[in-house]
Amino acid sequence: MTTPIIRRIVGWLLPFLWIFSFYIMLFGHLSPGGGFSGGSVLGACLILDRHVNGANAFGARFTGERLLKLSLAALLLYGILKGQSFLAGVLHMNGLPIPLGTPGNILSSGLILPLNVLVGIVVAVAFYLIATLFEEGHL
Amino acid sequence: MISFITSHYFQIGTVILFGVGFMTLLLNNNLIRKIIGLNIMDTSIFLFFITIGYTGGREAPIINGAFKGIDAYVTPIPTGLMLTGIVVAVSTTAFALALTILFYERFGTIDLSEVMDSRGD
Amino acid sequence: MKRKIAAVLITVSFIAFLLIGLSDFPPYGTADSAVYNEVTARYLEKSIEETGAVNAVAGMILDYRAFDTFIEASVIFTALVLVLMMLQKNDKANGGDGNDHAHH
Amino acid sequence: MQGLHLTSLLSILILMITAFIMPVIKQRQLVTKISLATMGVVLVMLALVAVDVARVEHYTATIGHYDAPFGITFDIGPIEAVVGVLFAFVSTMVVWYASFGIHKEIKENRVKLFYTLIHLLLASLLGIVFTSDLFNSFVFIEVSTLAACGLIAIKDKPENIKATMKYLILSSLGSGLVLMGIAYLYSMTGHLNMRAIHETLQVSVAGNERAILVSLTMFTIGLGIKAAMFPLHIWLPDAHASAPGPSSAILSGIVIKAPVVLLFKVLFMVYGHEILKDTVILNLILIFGATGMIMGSLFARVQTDLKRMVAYSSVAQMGYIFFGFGLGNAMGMTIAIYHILAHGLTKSCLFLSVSSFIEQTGQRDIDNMRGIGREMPITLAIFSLGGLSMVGIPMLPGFVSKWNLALAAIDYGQIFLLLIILASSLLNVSYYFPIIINGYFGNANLEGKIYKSKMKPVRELVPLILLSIMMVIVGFGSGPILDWIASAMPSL
Repeated sequence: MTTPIIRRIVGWLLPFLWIFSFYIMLFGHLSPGGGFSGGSVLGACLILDRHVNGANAFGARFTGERLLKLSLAALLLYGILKGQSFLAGVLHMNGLPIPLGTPGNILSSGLILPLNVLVGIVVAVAFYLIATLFEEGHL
Repeated sequence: MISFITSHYFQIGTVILFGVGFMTLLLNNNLIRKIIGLNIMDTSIFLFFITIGYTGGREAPIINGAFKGIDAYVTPIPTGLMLTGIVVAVSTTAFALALTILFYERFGTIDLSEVMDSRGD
Repeated sequence: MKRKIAAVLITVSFIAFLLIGLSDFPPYGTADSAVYNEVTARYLEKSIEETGAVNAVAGMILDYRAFDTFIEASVIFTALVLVLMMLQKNDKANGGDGNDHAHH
Repeated sequence: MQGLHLTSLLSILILMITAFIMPVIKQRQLVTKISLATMGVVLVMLALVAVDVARVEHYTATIGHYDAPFGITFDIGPIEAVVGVLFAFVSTMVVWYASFGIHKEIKENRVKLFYTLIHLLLASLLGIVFTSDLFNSFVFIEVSTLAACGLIAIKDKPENIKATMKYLILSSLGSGLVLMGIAYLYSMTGHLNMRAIHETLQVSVAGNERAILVSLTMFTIGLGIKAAMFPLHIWLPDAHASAPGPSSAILSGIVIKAPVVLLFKVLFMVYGHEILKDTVILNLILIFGATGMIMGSLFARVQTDLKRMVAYSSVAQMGYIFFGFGLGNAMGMTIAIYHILAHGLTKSCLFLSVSSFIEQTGQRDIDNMRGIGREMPITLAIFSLGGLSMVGIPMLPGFVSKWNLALAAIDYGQIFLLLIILASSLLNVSYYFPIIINGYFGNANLEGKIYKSKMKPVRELVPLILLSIMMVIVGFGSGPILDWIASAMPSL
């Protein structure tokens, strides 16, 4: 299905795409981007990798089962991190004291950075698993 | 009338796009085309939201450096809402396509009318 | 054929209906629209102070309206679970808990 | 006592988080236990919400740290509390019922997904009812659509796939229309919070009449599709008839109710009576509701499949709810909300008893249900109670609805509406009574039937019995419930 040309070009491209996706996710609070956009680029990377290199490159180490667990863990962590803030909001109290930091720094704006990463993981894994299921019919 | 078209051309475009999606949905029995129609409809709504959020001459709501006053930036709300809307649309599409695959496996066709006519109700 | 004509008629009247509603809105790209109210003002002005995010969109979706984003994540989760349910060919990777009725 | 306000949000969070955990658990039994326990906890929490609302009448919970127009809030009053308790109660009973027999109806490895989907569904339905933010409710609607589709498609039969496809396409169309309505409203007012929109609309109604009418129509059609308003109901019979029994009970009992509640909030809390009385929307809803009451019953009459008949009866009953809204007076609206309660309990009862008929006899045709009363006396008794409530036998909830709806129609000033209610009731008699009579009586029917031969063990019938007891309680206690709902009606 894949020709050497595609394999070579994707081989060149993938590392950049990986870095780019993490950049979008990690700098979501500072520049355009965020969890969903970064996650979809990351998901596209994973799909591309699977498509070109087959299941044995990335898929061998990260089986569908494991990825599913990873994304569920991310969701769970999201629910707990944000859930406490929601619950505290109902009571008009402050949630976990997370410093907002200096605006403009990478480590700033409290929960937004970790939440972006968690959303990114969920989105990337979901896209990757859905695409794998469509293409191969199993994980 | 003409002034309405020239001043609202973007909104009119999105509404017509909505109609295109709607018609695709109504006219075709092919499931894939129906799903495409739904997606066109969704996209037109996203574009409509974006037109609400656009104001000529203002910057994107990313406050690098000094804050230039609230009149210098476009509103962040429609953009943010549409991020959520897109995710929802993607999820629905993924499910609809998966369902289409199963539909094809069960009925050997992706034409909704062929299957519906087989039962008289 | 009848159905096509009906579909075209419905669509055209629908577009006309939407356009009639559209005529009440301010022109495209002007600043006097209703969306520039206290909510937008707060999201722009206080975003850095209250959420720490330079990107007001990120501040909005993950702090002011974070509940939306949480539900959105669960939409993705639902879709993933559903696609998994529908397309997973039986019991290969799933650990397969037991007797499967094997009807295709 | 702010702590009690937590319960509304906590119930949704607990359901979501347990749903996230379930897919990785291997044992079916464990998932069932977790689900049952969670449902019990959620039911208690919703009861606490009701207690809380009874104490303070109405409260607003901010989700996150920002107040109403800036952040997302829950607005909870008597209507939300009553509907929330109904949702939690019905799903608890359905999960309890399903824990005995769902693995017979669907594939073994899908059982845990069934519970996952029910959790997501209940969480999203509660969200739709509680939230006071329009866009938030849209996102919840999407979760509920996907989860409800999953509950139909979980049974792997061709007709399920077909029904799900139909439902999904129409439902997505409905969501699209709702989103367009939200876009128009947002463009007009710049708000997403229901109260804020209402206040802004009161000021800026002049010059926006056409846009208001368009957005109102979008909401009515979009939510009408999801709530099976009469001409838009075409997805419902297939979907509800083909789904596994417990799914049908949930789908018919509560899933089509949440959009109705949202439509109620949009119509009367976002737009308000001032705007509505200048438009034709309420009249249209009244006409659609009345047509649905008659046509739904007529369609139900001609069905030969028992489950399909009960599904069509849902179309007729949704007609009653829209009829109540369409009247537009305080009594009509109160009764519409009460009928959500009445129909939710009755229809889940009916669907669960029908599903146990089908499960025990393997038959779906109405003709094959002759003499079932001897084989499954308790289940048919419960079915009969539900049927009698639908028909409108005094003191059962269906009667309370019909009686008060008739009073509201007189109040509205159109006597012919009474005839529609009467005709619909007679039609109900014509399809529920034959099943009950043929089930219990007639020598030809009972010949060769062995007493209690196909009965389920009594402990498996407990949830059904509890549902029917609750139904009777809601019927007998209709006075205070109606008063409580009426106290929350927006002033006209």
